[in-house]
Amino acid sequence: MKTVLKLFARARDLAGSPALELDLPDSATAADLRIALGERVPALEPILSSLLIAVGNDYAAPTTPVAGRTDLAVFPPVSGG
Amino acid sequence: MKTVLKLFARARDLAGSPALELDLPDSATAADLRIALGERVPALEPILSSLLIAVGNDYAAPTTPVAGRTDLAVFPPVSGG
Amino acid sequence: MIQLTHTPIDFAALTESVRSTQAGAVVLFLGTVREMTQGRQTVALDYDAYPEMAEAKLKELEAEARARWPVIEAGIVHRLGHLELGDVSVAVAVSCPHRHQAFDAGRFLIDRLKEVVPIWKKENWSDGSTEWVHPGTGEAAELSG
Amino acid sequence: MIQLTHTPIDFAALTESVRSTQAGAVVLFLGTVREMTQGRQTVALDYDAYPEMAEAKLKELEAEARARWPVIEAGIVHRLGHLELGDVSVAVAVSCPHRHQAFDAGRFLIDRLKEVVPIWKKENWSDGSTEWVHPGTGEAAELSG
Repeated sequence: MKTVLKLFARARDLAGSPALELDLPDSATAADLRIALGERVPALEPILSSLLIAVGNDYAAPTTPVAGRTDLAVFPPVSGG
Repeated sequence: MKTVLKLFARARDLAGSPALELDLPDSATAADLRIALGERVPALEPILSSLLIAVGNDYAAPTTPVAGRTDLAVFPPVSGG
Repeated sequence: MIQLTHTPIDFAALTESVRSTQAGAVVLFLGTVREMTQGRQTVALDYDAYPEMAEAKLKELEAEARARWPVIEAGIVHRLGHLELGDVSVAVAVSCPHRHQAFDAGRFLIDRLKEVVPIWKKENWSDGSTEWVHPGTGEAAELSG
Repeated sequence: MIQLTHTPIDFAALTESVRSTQAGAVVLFLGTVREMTQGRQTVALDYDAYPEMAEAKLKELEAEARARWPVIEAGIVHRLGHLELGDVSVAVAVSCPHRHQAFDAGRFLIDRLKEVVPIWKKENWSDGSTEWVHPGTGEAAELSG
Protein backbone atom coordinates (compact mmCIF):
# COMPACT_ATOMS: atom_id res chain seq x y z
CA MET A 1 0.00 0.00 0.00
CA LYS A 2 1.09 3.52 -0.71
CA THR A 3 2.39 4.97 2.56
CA VAL A 4 3.57 8.54 3.03
CA LEU A 5 5.89 9.83 5.75
CA LYS A 6 7.49 13.10 6.69
CA LEU A 7 11.11 13.37 7.81
CA PHE A 8 12.57 15.90 10.21
CA ALA A 9 15.91 17.25 11.43
CA ARG A 10 18.91 14.99 10.76
CA ALA A 11 16.67 12.33 9.23
CA ARG A 12 15.52 14.84 6.62
CA ASP A 13 19.09 15.97 5.98
CA LEU A 14 20.37 12.40 5.54
CA ALA A 15 17.45 11.43 3.29
CA GLY A 16 17.78 14.66 1.34
CA SER A 17 14.01 15.07 1.37
CA PRO A 18 11.24 16.24 3.73
CA ALA A 19 8.92 13.39 2.70
CA LEU A 20 8.97 9.90 1.23
CA GLU A 21 6.46 7.53 -0.28
CA LEU A 22 6.88 3.80 0.36
CA ASP A 23 4.95 0.80 -0.87
CA LEU A 24 4.30 -1.42 2.18
CA PRO A 25 2.43 -4.73 2.64
CA ASP A 26 -1.06 -4.33 4.15
CA SER A 27 0.16 -5.88 7.40
CA ALA A 28 3.14 -3.55 7.82
CA THR A 29 3.85 -2.25 11.32
CA ALA A 30 6.09 0.54 12.56
CA ALA A 31 8.84 -2.05 13.01
CA ASP A 32 8.46 -3.07 9.38
CA LEU A 33 8.51 0.57 8.32
CA ARG A 34 11.87 1.06 10.03
CA ILE A 35 13.37 -1.85 8.07
CA ALA A 36 11.85 -0.68 4.79
CA LEU A 37 13.13 2.83 5.41
CA GLY A 38 16.69 1.56 5.97
CA GLU A 39 16.55 -0.36 2.70
CA ARG A 40 15.09 2.57 0.79
CA VAL A 41 17.48 5.18 2.25
CA PRO A 42 20.79 3.57 3.26
CA ALA A 43 22.08 6.99 4.36
CA LEU A 44 19.76 6.72 7.40
CA GLU A 45 21.65 3.67 8.70
CA PRO A 46 23.73 5.57 11.36
CA ILE A 47 20.55 6.73 13.15
CA LEU A 48 18.03 4.13 11.99
CA SER A 49 17.70 2.31 15.30
CA SER A 50 17.11 5.53 17.24
CA LEU A 51 14.51 7.01 14.88
CA LEU A 52 11.09 7.71 16.37
CA ILE A 53 7.96 6.97 14.37
CA ALA A 54 4.73 8.91 14.81
CA VAL A 55 1.28 8.07 13.51
CA GLY A 56 -0.75 11.24 13.47
CA ASN A 57 0.21 13.06 16.65
CA ASP A 58 1.13 9.94 18.63
CA TYR A 59 4.30 7.94 18.95
CA ALA A 60 3.95 4.48 17.41
CA ALA A 61 4.79 1.22 19.16
CA PRO A 62 6.70 -1.36 17.10
CA THR A 63 3.42 -3.22 16.56
CA THR A 64 1.39 -0.19 15.47
CA PRO A 65 -0.05 -0.69 11.94
CA VAL A 66 1.22 1.91 9.48
CA ALA A 67 0.43 0.61 5.97
CA GLY A 68 -1.54 3.06 3.87
CA ARG A 69 -1.22 5.92 6.35
CA THR A 70 -0.38 9.32 4.98
CA ASP A 71 0.16 10.97 8.37
CA LEU A 72 3.38 9.25 9.38
CA ALA A 73 6.50 11.05 10.58
CA VAL A 74 10.00 9.77 11.25
CA PHE A 75 12.59 11.73 13.21
CA PRO A 76 15.52 11.41 15.62
CA PRO A 77 15.22 11.95 19.39
CA VAL A 78 13.91 15.41 20.19
CA SER A 79 16.01 18.26 21.57
CA GLY A 80 13.69 21.21 22.10
CA GLY A 81 13.70 23.46 25.11
CA MET B 1 22.77 48.52 81.52
CA LYS B 2 20.54 50.53 79.27
CA THR B 3 19.39 48.22 76.47
CA VAL B 4 17.27 49.27 73.51
CA LEU B 5 15.14 47.04 71.32
CA LYS B 6 12.79 47.40 68.40
CA LEU B 7 9.49 45.54 68.15
CA PHE B 8 7.73 44.40 64.99
CA ALA B 9 4.39 43.08 63.78
CA ARG B 10 2.15 41.60 66.49
CA ALA B 11 4.82 42.18 69.13
CA ARG B 12 4.71 45.89 68.37
CA ASP B 13 0.92 45.91 68.42
CA LEU B 14 0.73 44.08 71.77
CA ALA B 15 3.40 46.31 73.34
CA GLY B 16 1.79 49.42 71.86
CA SER B 17 5.20 50.72 70.89
CA PRO B 18 7.83 50.23 68.14
CA ALA B 19 10.70 50.35 70.64
CA LEU B 20 11.49 49.79 74.32
CA GLU B 21 14.33 50.57 76.67
CA LEU B 22 15.18 48.07 79.42
CA ASP B 23 17.73 48.13 82.22
CA LEU B 24 19.50 44.75 82.18
CA PRO B 25 22.33 43.28 84.26
CA ASP B 26 25.74 43.31 82.51
CA SER B 27 25.60 39.55 82.13
CA ALA B 28 22.15 39.45 80.52
CA THR B 29 21.65 37.05 77.64
CA ALA B 30 18.88 36.78 75.05
CA ALA B 31 17.17 34.27 77.35
CA ASP B 32 17.25 36.84 80.16
CA LEU B 33 15.92 39.50 77.81
CA ARG B 34 12.90 37.34 77.00
CA ILE B 35 12.06 37.02 80.72
CA ALA B 36 12.59 40.72 81.37
CA LEU B 37 10.42 41.59 78.39
CA GLY B 38 7.57 39.43 79.68
CA GLU B 39 7.76 41.17 83.06
CA ARG B 40 7.90 44.62 81.53
CA VAL B 41 5.12 44.02 78.98
CA PRO B 42 2.66 41.40 80.28
CA ALA B 43 0.59 41.82 77.10
CA LEU B 44 3.33 39.92 75.23
CA GLU B 45 2.69 36.77 77.27
CA PRO B 46 0.62 34.95 74.58
CA ILE B 47 3.52 35.03 72.11
CA LEU B 48 6.49 35.43 74.45
CA SER B 49 7.89 31.93 74.01
CA SER B 50 7.79 32.15 70.22
CA LEU B 51 9.39 35.58 69.90
CA LEU B 52 12.62 35.76 67.92
CA ILE B 53 15.44 37.96 69.13
CA ALA B 54 17.96 39.56 66.77
CA VAL B 55 21.25 41.25 67.60
CA GLY B 56 22.18 43.48 64.73
CA ASN B 57 21.23 41.52 61.62
CA ASP B 58 21.64 38.06 63.18
CA TYR B 59 19.34 35.84 65.14
CA ALA B 60 20.46 35.45 68.75
CA ALA B 61 20.96 32.15 70.54
CA PRO B 62 19.62 31.94 74.12
CA THR B 63 23.18 32.45 75.38
CA THR B 64 23.98 35.47 73.20
CA PRO B 65 24.92 38.51 75.34
CA VAL B 66 22.54 41.44 74.87
CA ALA B 67 23.13 43.86 77.76
CA GLY B 68 23.89 47.39 76.62
CA ARG B 69 23.09 46.72 72.95
CA THR B 70 21.04 49.28 71.11
CA ASP B 71 20.59 47.18 67.95
CA LEU B 72 18.24 44.53 69.31
CA ALA B 73 14.97 43.51 67.71
CA VAL B 74 12.17 41.29 68.95
CA PHE B 75 9.48 39.87 66.68
CA PRO B 76 7.21 36.88 66.09
CA PRO B 77 7.93 34.19 63.48
CA VAL B 78 8.24 35.67 60.01
CA SER B 79 5.63 35.35 57.27
CA GLY B 80 6.99 37.10 54.21
CA GLY B 81 6.77 35.80 50.69
CA MET C 1 19.61 42.73 42.98
CA ILE C 2 18.18 42.71 46.48
CA GLN C 3 15.38 45.19 47.09
CA LEU C 4 12.49 46.03 49.38
CA THR C 5 9.96 48.29 47.71
CA HIS C 6 6.64 49.95 48.40
CA THR C 7 5.77 50.16 44.70
CA PRO C 8 4.63 47.39 42.33
CA ILE C 9 7.36 44.90 41.44
CA ASP C 10 8.56 45.07 37.83
CA PHE C 11 9.12 41.33 37.47
CA ALA C 12 9.82 41.60 33.74
CA ALA C 13 12.76 43.93 34.42
CA LEU C 14 13.95 41.65 37.22
CA THR C 15 13.85 38.67 34.86
CA GLU C 16 15.71 40.61 32.16
CA SER C 17 18.36 41.53 34.71
CA VAL C 18 19.31 37.89 35.35
CA ARG C 19 19.48 36.81 31.70
CA SER C 20 22.96 35.94 30.48
CA THR C 21 24.64 34.17 27.60
CA GLN C 22 26.30 32.03 30.28
CA ALA C 23 22.88 30.77 31.37
CA GLY C 24 20.71 28.18 29.67
CA ALA C 25 17.95 28.54 32.23
CA VAL C 26 16.09 31.29 34.06
CA VAL C 27 13.54 30.62 36.79
CA LEU C 28 11.24 33.36 38.07
CA PHE C 29 9.01 32.85 41.10
CA LEU C 30 6.21 35.27 41.94
CA GLY C 31 4.25 35.23 45.16
CA THR C 32 0.82 36.73 44.53
CA VAL C 33 -2.02 37.68 46.87
CA ARG C 34 -4.49 34.80 46.81
CA GLU C 35 -8.15 35.36 47.63
CA MET C 36 -9.08 32.12 49.39
CA THR C 37 -7.12 30.51 52.24
CA GLN C 38 -8.62 27.45 53.87
CA GLY C 39 -12.12 28.70 53.21
CA ARG C 40 -11.52 32.26 54.39
CA GLN C 41 -11.61 35.22 52.03
CA THR C 42 -8.80 37.75 51.92
CA VAL C 43 -9.45 41.25 50.62
CA ALA C 44 -5.92 42.62 51.09
CA LEU C 45 -2.59 42.03 52.82
CA ASP C 46 -0.29 44.43 54.63
CA TYR C 47 3.42 43.61 54.67
CA ASP C 48 5.79 44.98 57.26
CA ALA C 49 9.53 44.41 57.59
CA TYR C 50 12.60 45.07 59.67
CA PRO C 51 14.28 46.54 56.61
CA GLU C 52 17.96 46.54 57.55
CA MET C 53 17.93 42.96 58.76
CA ALA C 54 15.67 41.81 55.93
CA GLU C 55 18.08 43.15 53.31
CA ALA C 56 21.03 41.62 55.13
CA LYS C 57 19.30 38.22 55.28
CA LEU C 58 18.33 38.38 51.61
CA LYS C 59 21.98 39.04 50.73
CA GLU C 60 23.00 36.06 52.87
CA LEU C 61 20.48 33.86 51.08
CA GLU C 62 21.80 34.93 47.69
CA ALA C 63 25.33 34.12 48.87
CA GLU C 64 24.17 30.71 50.13
CA ALA C 65 22.51 29.96 46.79
CA ARG C 66 25.69 30.98 44.95
CA ALA C 67 27.70 28.64 47.18
CA ARG C 68 25.40 25.70 46.43
CA TRP C 69 24.59 26.19 42.74
CA PRO C 70 26.40 27.77 39.77
CA VAL C 71 24.23 30.87 39.87
CA ILE C 72 25.02 33.36 37.10
CA GLU C 73 22.69 36.12 38.30
CA ALA C 74 20.07 36.32 41.03
CA GLY C 75 17.56 38.93 42.15
CA ILE C 76 15.02 39.11 44.96
CA VAL C 77 12.47 41.90 45.36
CA HIS C 78 9.90 41.96 48.18
CA ARG C 79 7.06 44.43 48.27
CA LEU C 80 5.95 46.09 51.52
CA GLY C 81 2.81 47.98 52.48
CA HIS C 82 -0.77 47.43 51.36
CA LEU C 83 -1.36 44.83 48.62
CA GLU C 84 -4.60 44.03 46.85
CA LEU C 85 -5.74 40.65 45.53
CA GLY C 86 -3.51 39.40 42.74
CA ASP C 87 -0.66 41.81 43.51
CA VAL C 88 2.88 40.43 43.41
CA SER C 89 4.32 40.35 46.94
CA VAL C 90 7.69 38.82 46.11
CA ALA C 91 9.73 38.03 43.01
CA VAL C 92 12.75 35.74 42.91
CA ALA C 93 14.73 35.38 39.67
CA VAL C 94 17.77 33.22 39.14
CA SER C 95 19.80 32.11 36.14
CA CYS C 96 22.07 29.06 35.92
CA PRO C 97 23.74 27.07 33.15
CA HIS C 98 21.19 24.22 33.47
CA ARG C 99 17.53 24.12 34.33
CA HIS C 100 17.54 21.89 37.40
CA GLN C 101 20.10 24.16 39.03
CA ALA C 102 17.85 27.16 38.40
CA PHE C 103 14.74 25.41 39.73
CA ASP C 104 16.58 24.20 42.83
CA ALA C 105 18.19 27.57 43.53
CA GLY C 106 14.91 29.44 43.00
CA ARG C 107 12.99 27.13 45.29
CA PHE C 108 15.72 27.35 47.92
CA LEU C 109 15.60 31.15 47.87
CA ILE C 110 11.84 31.45 48.35
CA ASP C 111 11.70 28.61 50.89
CA ARG C 112 14.44 30.16 53.01
CA LEU C 113 13.05 33.67 52.57
CA LYS C 114 9.85 32.47 54.20
CA GLU C 115 11.80 31.01 57.11
CA VAL C 116 14.37 33.63 58.01
CA VAL C 117 13.75 37.04 56.46
CA PRO C 118 12.06 39.42 58.93
CA ILE C 119 8.96 40.33 56.94
CA TRP C 120 5.41 39.82 58.17
CA LYS C 121 2.03 39.81 56.53
CA LYS C 122 -1.24 40.91 58.07
CA GLU C 123 -4.43 39.42 56.67
CA ASN C 124 -7.39 41.71 55.96
CA TRP C 125 -10.24 39.22 55.98
CA SER C 126 -13.53 39.80 54.21
CA ASP C 127 -15.35 39.95 57.58
CA GLY C 128 -13.45 43.16 58.36
CA SER C 129 -11.03 41.61 60.85
CA THR C 130 -7.25 41.78 60.54
CA GLU C 131 -4.72 39.25 61.77
CA TRP C 132 -0.93 39.01 61.70
CA VAL C 133 0.30 35.76 60.24
CA HIS C 134 2.87 34.35 62.63
CA PRO C 135 3.55 30.66 61.98
CA GLY C 136 3.89 28.53 65.08
CA THR C 137 2.54 30.98 67.60
CA GLY C 138 -0.73 29.12 67.81
CA GLU C 139 -2.47 32.33 66.80
CA ALA C 140 -2.47 31.95 63.01
CA ALA C 141 -1.21 29.30 60.69
CA GLU C 142 1.25 29.76 57.83
CA LEU C 143 -1.24 30.22 55.08
CA SER C 144 0.36 31.81 52.09
CA GLY C 145 2.00 31.09 48.72
CA MET D 1 -1.74 29.24 25.95
CA ILE D 2 0.19 26.84 23.74
CA GLN D 3 2.16 28.45 20.95
CA LEU D 4 5.01 27.90 18.49
CA THR D 5 6.43 31.16 17.20
CA HIS D 6 9.14 32.46 14.91
CA THR D 7 9.28 35.82 16.70
CA PRO D 8 10.81 36.69 20.08
CA ILE D 9 8.85 35.32 23.05
CA ASP D 10 7.08 37.95 25.17
CA PHE D 11 7.64 36.20 28.48
CA ALA D 12 6.30 39.14 30.48
CA ALA D 13 2.93 38.86 28.70
CA LEU D 14 2.96 35.09 29.15
CA THR D 15 3.58 35.52 32.87
CA GLU D 16 0.80 38.12 33.13
CA SER D 17 -1.55 35.71 31.37
CA VAL D 18 -1.23 33.06 34.12
CA ARG D 19 -1.66 35.42 37.10
CA SER D 20 -4.86 34.92 39.04
CA THR D 21 -6.37 35.84 42.39
CA GLN D 22 -6.85 32.09 42.87
CA ALA D 23 -3.06 31.61 42.71
CA GLY D 24 -0.52 32.34 45.42
CA ALA D 25 2.38 31.29 43.22
CA VAL D 26 3.58 31.77 39.66
CA VAL D 27 6.62 30.01 38.23
CA LEU D 28 8.16 31.05 34.92
CA PHE D 29 10.90 29.02 33.27
CA LEU D 30 12.94 30.40 30.38
CA GLY D 31 15.33 28.39 28.27
CA THR D 32 17.98 30.71 26.84
CA VAL D 33 20.73 30.16 24.29
CA ARG D 34 23.92 29.52 26.24
CA GLU D 35 27.32 30.26 24.75
CA MET D 36 29.47 27.48 26.22
CA THR D 37 28.59 23.77 26.25
CA GLN D 38 31.19 21.38 27.55
CA GLY D 39 34.00 23.59 26.35
CA ARG D 40 32.53 24.24 22.88
CA GLN D 41 31.33 27.68 21.83
CA THR D 42 27.90 28.19 20.29
CA VAL D 43 27.24 31.20 18.07
CA ALA D 44 23.59 30.43 17.28
CA LEU D 45 20.93 27.72 17.33
CA ASP D 46 18.35 26.77 14.73
CA TYR D 47 15.13 25.17 15.98
CA ASP D 48 12.92 23.05 13.78
CA ALA D 49 9.64 21.35 14.67
CA TYR D 50 6.92 19.06 13.47
CA PRO D 51 4.37 21.77 14.27
CA GLU D 52 1.06 19.87 14.32
CA MET D 53 2.39 17.10 16.56
CA ALA D 54 4.40 19.52 18.71
CA GLU D 55 1.29 21.57 19.49
CA ALA D 56 -0.70 18.42 20.20
CA LYS D 57 1.97 17.12 22.57
CA LEU D 58 2.22 20.47 24.36
CA LYS D 59 -1.54 20.41 24.91
CA GLU D 60 -1.24 16.87 26.27
CA LEU D 61 1.49 17.97 28.65
CA GLU D 62 -0.65 20.84 29.92
CA ALA D 63 -3.51 18.40 30.50
CA GLU D 64 -1.18 16.01 32.35
CA ALA D 65 0.05 18.84 34.57
CA ARG D 66 -3.54 19.88 35.31
CA ALA D 67 -4.35 16.28 36.26
CA ARG D 68 -1.43 16.11 38.70
CA TRP D 69 -1.41 19.59 40.26
CA PRO D 70 -4.08 22.25 40.95
CA VAL D 71 -2.97 24.38 38.03
CA ILE D 72 -4.92 27.63 37.72
CA GLU D 73 -3.38 28.77 34.42
CA ALA D 74 -0.53 27.46 32.28
CA GLY D 75 1.21 28.62 29.14
CA ILE D 76 4.00 27.22 27.00
CA VAL D 77 5.61 29.07 24.09
CA HIS D 78 8.47 27.62 22.03
CA ARG D 79 10.39 29.65 19.52
CA LEU D 80 11.48 28.21 16.17
CA GLY D 81 14.00 29.35 13.59
CA HIS D 82 17.35 31.07 14.08
CA LEU D 83 18.23 32.15 17.63
CA GLU D 84 21.22 34.17 18.76
CA LEU D 85 23.11 33.88 22.04
CA GLY D 86 20.93 34.81 25.00
CA ASP D 87 17.66 34.55 23.08
CA VAL D 88 14.73 32.84 24.82
CA SER D 89 13.99 29.51 23.11
CA VAL D 90 11.16 28.38 25.38
CA ALA D 91 8.97 29.86 28.11
CA VAL D 92 6.81 27.86 30.51
CA ALA D 93 4.54 29.71 32.95
CA VAL D 94 2.25 28.11 35.50
CA SER D 95 0.19 29.37 38.42
CA CYS D 96 -1.05 27.32 41.38
CA PRO D 97 -2.45 28.06 44.83
CA HIS D 98 0.85 27.13 46.54
CA ARG D 99 4.46 27.48 45.53
CA HIS D 100 5.63 23.89 45.61
CA GLN D 101 2.81 22.93 43.26
CA ALA D 102 3.88 25.65 40.83
CA PHE D 103 7.56 24.64 40.98
CA ASP D 104 6.72 20.95 40.50
CA ALA D 105 4.29 21.59 37.65
CA GLY D 106 6.72 23.97 35.89
CA ARG D 107 9.60 21.53 36.17
CA PHE D 108 7.41 18.69 34.94
CA LEU D 109 6.36 20.68 31.88
CA ILE D 110 9.87 21.59 30.75
CA ASP D 111 11.29 18.16 31.59
CA ARG D 112 8.59 16.38 29.58
CA LEU D 113 8.76 18.93 26.76
CA LYS D 114 12.40 17.99 26.28
CA GLU D 115 11.49 14.31 26.16
CA VAL D 116 8.42 14.11 23.95
CA VAL D 117 7.73 17.28 21.96
CA PRO D 118 9.01 16.98 18.36
CA ILE D 119 11.30 20.00 18.26
CA TRP D 120 15.00 19.83 17.40
CA LYS D 121 17.90 22.19 17.77
CA LYS D 122 20.89 22.50 15.48
CA GLU D 123 24.09 23.86 16.95
CA ASN D 124 26.04 26.47 15.04
CA TRP D 125 29.49 26.07 16.57
CA SER D 126 32.12 28.81 16.57
CA ASP D 127 34.32 26.73 14.25
CA GLY D 128 31.69 27.11 11.52
CA SER D 129 30.31 23.59 11.76
CA THR D 130 26.66 22.77 12.42
CA GLU D 131 25.26 19.74 14.19
CA TRP D 132 21.78 18.50 15.02
CA VAL D 133 21.37 17.69 18.70
CA HIS D 134 19.79 14.25 18.91
CA PRO D 135 20.15 12.72 22.38
CA GLY D 136 20.98 9.06 22.43
CA THR D 137 21.93 8.65 18.79
CA GLY D 138 25.59 8.57 19.70
CA GLU D 139 26.09 11.54 17.41
CA ALA D 140 25.55 14.39 19.83
CA ALA D 141 24.74 14.54 23.51
CA GLU D 142 21.80 16.36 25.12
CA LEU D 143 23.59 19.52 26.05
CA SER D 144 21.15 22.32 26.63
CA GLY D 145 19.18 24.14 29.34
